[in-house]
Order: sequence, then C-alpha cells, then structure tokens
Amino acid sequence: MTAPKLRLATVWLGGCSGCHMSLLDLDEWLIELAARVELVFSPIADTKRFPESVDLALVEGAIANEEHLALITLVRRRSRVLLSLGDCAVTGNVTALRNPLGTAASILQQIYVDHGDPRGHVPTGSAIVPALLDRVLPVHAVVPVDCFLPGCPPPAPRIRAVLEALLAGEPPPATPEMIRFG
Amino acid sequence: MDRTELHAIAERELASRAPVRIHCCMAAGCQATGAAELRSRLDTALAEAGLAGRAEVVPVGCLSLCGHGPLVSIVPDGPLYASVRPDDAPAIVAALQGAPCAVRQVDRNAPFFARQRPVVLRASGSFDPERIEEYIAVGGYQALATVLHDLSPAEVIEQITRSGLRGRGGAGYPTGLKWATVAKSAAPPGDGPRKFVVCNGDEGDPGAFMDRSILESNPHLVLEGMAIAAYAVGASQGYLYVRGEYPLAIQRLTKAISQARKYGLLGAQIFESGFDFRVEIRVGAGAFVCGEETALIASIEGRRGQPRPRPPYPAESGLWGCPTLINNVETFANVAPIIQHGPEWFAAIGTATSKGTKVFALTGNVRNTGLIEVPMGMTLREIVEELGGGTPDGSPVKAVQTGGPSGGCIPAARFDTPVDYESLAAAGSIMGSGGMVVMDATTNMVEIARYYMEFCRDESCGKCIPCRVGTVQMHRLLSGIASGHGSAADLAQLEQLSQLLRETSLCGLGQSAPNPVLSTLHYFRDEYEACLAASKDPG
Amino acid sequence: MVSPSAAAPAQRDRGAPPADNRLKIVEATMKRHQYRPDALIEVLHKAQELYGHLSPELLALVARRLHLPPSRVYGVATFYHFFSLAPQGEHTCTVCLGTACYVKGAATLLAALEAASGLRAGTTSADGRLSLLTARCLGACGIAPAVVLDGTVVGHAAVEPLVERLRALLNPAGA
Amino acid sequence: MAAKTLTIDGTLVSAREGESILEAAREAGITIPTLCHLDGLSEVGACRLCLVELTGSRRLQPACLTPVAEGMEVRTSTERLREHRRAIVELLFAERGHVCAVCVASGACELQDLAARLGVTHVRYDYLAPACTVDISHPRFGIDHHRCVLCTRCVRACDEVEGVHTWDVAGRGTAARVITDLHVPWGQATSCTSCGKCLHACPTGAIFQRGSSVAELKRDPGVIALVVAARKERW
Repeated sequence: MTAPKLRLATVWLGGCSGCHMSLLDLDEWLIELAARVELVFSPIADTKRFPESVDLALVEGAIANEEHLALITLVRRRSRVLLSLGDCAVTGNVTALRNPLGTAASILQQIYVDHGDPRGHVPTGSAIVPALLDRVLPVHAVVPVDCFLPGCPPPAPRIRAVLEALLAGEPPPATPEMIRFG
Repeated sequence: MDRTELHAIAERELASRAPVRIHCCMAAGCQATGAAELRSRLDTALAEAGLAGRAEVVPVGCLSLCGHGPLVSIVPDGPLYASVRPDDAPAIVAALQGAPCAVRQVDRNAPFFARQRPVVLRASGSFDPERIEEYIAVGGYQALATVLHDLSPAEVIEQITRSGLRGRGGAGYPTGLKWATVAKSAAPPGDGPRKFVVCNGDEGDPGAFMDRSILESNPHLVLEGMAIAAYAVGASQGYLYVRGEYPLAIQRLTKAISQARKYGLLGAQIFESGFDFRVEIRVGAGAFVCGEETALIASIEGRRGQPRPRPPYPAESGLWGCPTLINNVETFANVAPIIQHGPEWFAAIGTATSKGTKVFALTGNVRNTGLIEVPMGMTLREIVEELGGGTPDGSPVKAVQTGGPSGGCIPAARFDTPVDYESLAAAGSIMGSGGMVVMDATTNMVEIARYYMEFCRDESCGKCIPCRVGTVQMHRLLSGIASGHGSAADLAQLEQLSQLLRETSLCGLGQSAPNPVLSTLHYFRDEYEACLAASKDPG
Repeated sequence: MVSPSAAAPAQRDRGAPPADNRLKIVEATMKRHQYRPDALIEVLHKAQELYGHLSPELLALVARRLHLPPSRVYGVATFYHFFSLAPQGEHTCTVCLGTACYVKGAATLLAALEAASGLRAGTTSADGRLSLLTARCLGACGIAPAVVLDGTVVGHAAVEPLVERLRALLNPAGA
Repeated sequence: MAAKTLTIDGTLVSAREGESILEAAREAGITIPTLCHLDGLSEVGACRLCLVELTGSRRLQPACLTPVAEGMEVRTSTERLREHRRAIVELLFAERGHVCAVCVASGACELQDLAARLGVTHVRYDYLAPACTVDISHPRFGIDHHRCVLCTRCVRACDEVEGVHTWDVAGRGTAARVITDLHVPWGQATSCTSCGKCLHACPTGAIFQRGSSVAELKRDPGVIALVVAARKERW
C-alpha cells in the first residue's frame, strides 16, 4: 500500500507568475512530483475554490489588494505548511515598489490623472477589480509563514531542493546558495 | 592677584553690602514668571520707602523651589516669599519695617529645604552671579589659590581620589582616576595647547535642569573647578560646552570668564604662578548625542556630533588627538568645596560607594517642583514624598523616572531604593544626570516608553545601524501597541530589538535607548498586556 | 531675508544697509576665531542669529573663508536642530516637549496650538507670519509646561490663554 | 615589530603588533562579515557587523578597530553574534528600498551577499519604504538613495583617497543622506573630479555607472587599496 499523496497547492497573489514559470522549469521532475503529490489548487489547475486540508501551499506574490488579503487568510487557515515562494512573497519586491508613492488613492490619482490624462479620472464603482491596499505587504507581514525561498524568480533547482526536503518531512536547506534575493 | 588681594576684595565687598538684602531669584524659571519686572518694582518700592542704603535688592541665582516662582528671600533671617507678583513689591518692602504682609510665604523649615544638604548649591541664591566680587565674598577662588600655592598636581589628584567623587554626568566613573589618566597620558608633539579640559554642559535629558541652574547661579564655581582640574592634569586650555537652549547660562558664563580674566583668575600666570589656563565657551546647537563624550569632542572640533568607538578614550586621545579631561558641570562644581573642606569632609557625606551629594531636578506630578541637593543614599520615598510633598492632588505616586531617555521608571513599590549609583542600576534605572520626573496614575507607562523611544529616534545621529534603524522600528512597535494595534509577536520583537541595541550600538545613546522600554516592561508589564488585550489586531 | 551675495555689492556703498553690517559681523566672527575650521559651529550660530536662517550663499561663503569643503559645512548645518536652512516665520512659538512638560500635558497643548494655527509642528505658515516649533527640553521644567513665544518663556502654559496670546501676536490690531 | 599570539575561534593565530582582529582573522582564513570597512580607507566602526566576543570583556568589540593583543581570545561566530548580524542586515533591508530584482548591482552587492551568508531568508521588521531621490545629473554616474546604506565609504574614498571631499552626510538618524557639495545635484558639484572612486567604494547599487542595467554593474572595490598602496611608493 502506498502512502497517501501529499496535498499541494500553489497560489498566485501580487506577482508576475515568474515563480510559477520557474516551477514549470522543473520539466521532467514535475512528473516525478506528480506521482507524490496531488495538486489541489493552482493557477495552472482548474479548481476555483481553495480546498480544506492542504499539506503544503506555495505562495507566489505579495499582498497588494483585498482579494489577496482574503485568499491568504484562507490559505493560511487551511494549510499545514506555507512557503513564501520568491521575492514578491518574501519581501514585497517589485510589487511593493509603489509603497513610497503613498496610499492607494494617492497612487491611483498619480497614475490616472497627474501623470496620465489631466482630464481623466480614477476609475471607481465597479467590483471587477479588487480594491488596492494602502501598502503592499510581504506574506509574513499578514499571516505566519513556515519557510521562505527568495529569488526573482527562485531558480528551478532551488525550488526542487526545497520541495524534496519538505516532501521528506525535513526542514528546507538554508545554505547561502539557497538564499539569493533578486 | 594673590591671596591677600583676594581677601581684600572679599572684605571690600562685604563692607559695601546693605544690612538687609532682598534676594530676588533671577534664574531662568523665575525670569519666565516675571522676576525681571518684580526686581525693578522692588527697587522702586525701596527707593520710595526711603530705605536706600539700609536695604538693597540683589539679583541672585536659583532659590530652589522653581515651581512656585518668582521667589524672593529676605536676608538675614527674613521670610522666603513665593509666587510673588510685581504688585507685591511695596508690601514686601513695607514688611521690612514691620508691616504685616499678605504675600505667600514658604516655611524654610519644611522638609523641602530642611532635608537638603547643599554642597554644590550652597552659595546659589545668596549672591549675584553676574558679579565676581560677590563670588569672591562667599569664599570663591580660595580653593584655586590653595591649589596653586600649596599643592602639587599629584596632590590635587590624590585629594579628589580620596574624596570618592564620581562623575555626575550619569555613569559615575571615579573622577580622581580619570584625572590621573589624563595627567599620565603623554601629549602628542605640536604647537599650542596639547592637553584639554572640557566641561560637558550639554545637559540633554528632558526633565533635567541641574546644570543650567548651576551655570546660571554660580558660573565661577564651575570655572574654578575647571581651573583646578587643568592644573592637576597639566592642561592650559579649556572648553565649556553649553546647550544653545540655555541663553542665560551662556550670557552669565561669558561675563564670568571676562571678569575672571580681568582679575587674573583665568588667563596667563594665574595667582602669579606659572599656571596658564584659558577657557572658551562652545555653544551646542541642538543635538542630544553631543552629551556623549566622543560626540562632544567632534562638536567642539566643529564637526557633526557623531560618536566614535572607544577605546581610545578621550583621556588618552580626545580633542585633536590630545589627552582630554571631560567632566560634567556638577562634577566640576564639587571640586572647589572638596579642596576647601578636605576630602574627608566630602567622603563623610553619602554612602560607601557613592560619596557626597547629588543635585536633582524634581519635576512632573509633584507638589514641590524644583532643584534639590541631597546626600547620596537618601531614598526615593524621602525625596518624592517628604521633599516633594507627593502629588499636587494627594493621589498616590505611581513611579519616578530617573536618568531621562537612558534611564528607567521605578515604581512606588521600590521607593525604598536609596539614590546611589549601584542601587538605582539594580532597580533597572540609572543615576543619570539628575532628572527626576514624578508620575501619577494618569501617566500611561507604554506611552512614556513610546515618548522616550521617539526622543532617541529623533536624536540618533545615524552613524551605526542598530541605533539608526532599530529606534525607528522600536518606536513603530510601541506606537502600535499603545494605540491598540499590537500583538504578542510585537512585544517579543520589542524585546529582541532591545537586546540588539544594548549589545551592538556604537555609543551610549543607542545602548541605553531600550532602558525605558525594559524598565516599564519589567515593572508595568500589565499595562502592555492591557494594551494587547484591547488590541484590534490580535496577532 | 537678504542673502549675503545680494548684500555683497552694497558693501562698497557708503551708508550701508543693515545687511552689510551683518556680513561684516559674520566676517569679524570668523576673524576672531582666526578662520579656524573648528569655529564652524560658532560661525553658523552667529550667521543664523543675524540672518534668521542659513542660505546656500551664506554656507558657501563660510565654507570658502574657513577653507572647508562645502559638503562638510552642509553636513554640519543639517546635523544640528538649531540651524535652519529655510527662513523662519516672523513670529515663533516653540512648545517644550521635555518629560516634565510632557507629563504635564505638553502634547495636548501642542495639538491645540496646531489646531488653532492650522500648522503642523515644525512648519511655517504660507504667509511667513508664524513658525510652530517644538523643543526637546528648555530646562524650564520647574514651570512646566513651558512655551517660548518670540523668545519669551511662558511658564505653566495653559491652552486658552496661550491661543489668545498667539492670536494677539498675529493680529496686533485685534482684527 | 613584535608578533602577538591570540586565539580566534579556537585556532591559534599569530599576528603583527598593531594589526586589527579583522586583519589577523582574515590572514588566518577566518571571515568576519563587514560592510563599512573597505581596504585602503580609515575605519569608522559604524556597521557593527564585525562585532566579536572577547574573553574578559562584557562588551562586544568591533574587529575592524580592535588591535590584537597577546593571549587574546576571540570568538567571531557565536549564535548570539550571528543573530545580531542577521538582525542588522534585516534592519538595513527594511530601512530603504533594496529591490535586488531591479538593481544594477545584483550579483555584485555586499548587502545581497551578507543576506545569503548570514541566512537572512526574510525581513522580520516593517519595511519603512521611504521615498528617496535618484540623482542622474552627473554625465557618467548616478546615485539611487533607495539603495544607500550610509556606510560612508564613498565619503571616505573621496576625502581620503581622491582628496576632494565632494561627498559628506547631511541630516541625521534615518533621514541622513549622502550629499555632494552644498547638496547640489551631483552633476553641478564643482569639486567632483569624476574619478569614480565612490563608485568602486560603494558596497551596493546606490552609486552606479549610467547606462548599466540590472546586474550589469562593473566595479572593483580593490582599486581603492591599490591606489593607497601605490601612493606610498614615491619616485
């Protein structure tokens, strides 16, 4: 009898999806991975709702809007181990470059009016785009995070090293080679 | 100038005095409540009453009870008037001739006065600090004369060592030992003065005004102490660094230096000895960190007041790389009395490890606000409750803060702590320069910790990373907790940063910046936890 | 404020304007210190006392005369809180935020003054009439809370009388 | 000059009198992290990364400024020191805007290296995210204050090696900024000789060559020590 498959989720918040691309760069190892995990939630899977009882959640991206905030709270509640994957999740990174510019309202004003069309206006009213938070935050500033893998994006071999350790129930390697911002 | 001449000046001065003196306090506190106008009204009232010659109005230094100024004292043996309005002048003058007087009087036998032991402040409030003759009349410059005539530099240092005097700036380093180090340190070759004496008058602790008061009330006492120190360590040039916030002190010191020079008490060949000593004033420009001695040196050199790691200590390599003695105002003010009355007399005051007296600025929520000088070893309870008279509305005192942003808050339960260097440190605070702020139940201790951290954040020079950024982070955490947005994790981080700043900051500012946090966490943790319990963002 | 560079040509005229004298005093201060670089802070004190603030022209002049790199003069001038590189208001109101004043309500006092003046602490009104400032500790703790209005210390300061005095200062006619 | 024998992390090390612990350790192959130190420049002891434990001393001492002494026992990498160093590096990352992903110095940055070596996987503190300026008024160089760590290596290189003192620090605390001349745009700083020593001295991507893109920065911090050494040879 084989061990039950580990329930894996990958989450895409305020980021460019580069970390997910890097994950896909694992090429044939993904087939090996598929044999050991069940992908229960991911932008590359079809599920729309974040399921219960997730063993490992890989989170790409920073917390930049209301939707991210709601999702990460749910992810945290339903996941045993949460990994911040890549610089946006770990530091805010490029997504957080807007922080020095001020609050969400002030930034929208600058983008749409001041530096855009002086006769324009800030789009309001529709519920299509989630409201921006005043400050972009790294994931651990919002919910507790169990491990961190920086990099923009983290190269595929580093993602693999972390996953292999976590699948084996060990702490991920913390050698200098594993830590590289940017 | 020699000793005979000094005595002659003193006698002339005493002979010229009117039999009755109306001492009108002209220290900064009383000036701010109308002392200048009062003084001129007293002069007018005296003239109108035809008492000129029989009585005189004398502007004097601090009369101690600053919170109830303007203060007027009738000498000899007359009453002490408090909260005097200019309109009270005629009544005070009339009282000299026996008329009943309704002006508020203060009992000189009250504990606030009776329990003080003035050494440094002995002559404050009894003469006009702007006239050197008055200082000479109360025995001024006699210690310097004695030293130059009768003692070798080594003997002076030996006397200071025997007295047990320790630095009054806060850390309590033995003064005699510091002097001996500077005396022994070889001056580098070069032209001009190669050893220096610096008086640290950059009294930066908020809630402290001992040095201001001493400099305003008795500037010559400090100059005399500096001159004796210079003789002892072999320096010929001194700098007196005074806060820019103290214009009156600067003005009086400037006057005092020029008067002393005129009499040959400063300058070349003092008391016709081979000893030369010149003093220059350097005015601080608003940087708390300049109280740290290496930052002070940088500032005197005209640089950004940034500290540098020690060793080497200034005693070996200070101003322009030369051996430099740096003592605080009150330390220098203790020197002449020690020489005059002997080290044994001094050592008999105080405790086994902390000799002499300490001047405190007693402020905050306390009935008797003012400047006090008490023997070391008096308990906080005696100071706050007996001298201070408790809180104005009689409610219980909650804590007393000593040592400013580098110190801590001691709760009422620990008020049996005696004021000496070791006991205050054991209670989680420091002696500091002498600020003592009384707090009652209305004071929120988390808020006080936040207040001090804001101070340190704004005063951090920015040179070393732990202090520069750590104070910002600690202030954010404290603001969050105080405003009901804190978590248990924030509290843990606060403690982690406290440890970091203590152990890794470059200078005393950063190393001691966590003290108000740690002492309030220690004694008033319940107040932090109450903030967390009320938190809107439980972690 | 007349900048030193603007004042310099006037030096040659007879019946020189006050600005000319100010420059002479700055020069005399530097001379008294034998143009020693360590006199920098003393010289900046004097210059600020005369001009109210330290303009770039003034700083450049001091740097040249004391043989100091301009960046060092600028570094010193911006390190110390006393020095101001921007002109101060005609009137200044400085609230002491020392501990003694703080436990006696200085923060409330400051908030009331901010509300009454419409200024944030540390700023000057657009018309240049008033600067609302804070001090670390004036050492006037005995009469806390203390406020300095145009150089005069006000002890035991209370909100309403202070706001009144501020109004009177700004509208001497009682307008 | 007399030799001194001391122990560093349990290893017996022989050092020249007057040498710093940092130098002695390096010769013995023991790396102590630094940031404000640069070979050829004076020491300021400001970054506090090279703090070490000395037997018999309660205080931690900066290795860069502490001379070796006979019989000294030095510990350079205890858990306490490693934790403090991580915290200091994290404080720096939180102070301004260090975004390695878009930085010219990525791959050649001492701050980035420190994070990796010290095991800084994330920053515990709030990012302060101040709005900083970028000055590209100089024809060859630029400075992005988001990336400045206030190590003052540029200030010292300019003053001590080039000898013109174009750079200094203005303001204080976390509001301090390196400036050129009277805080004029760099391109208008008449004292600047455009020698580029500040560029070589900068540990991060704060000072950069114009026109270089992400991870393209070319510089050689060793140049400063070379110039200083070469200057001692007079003809």
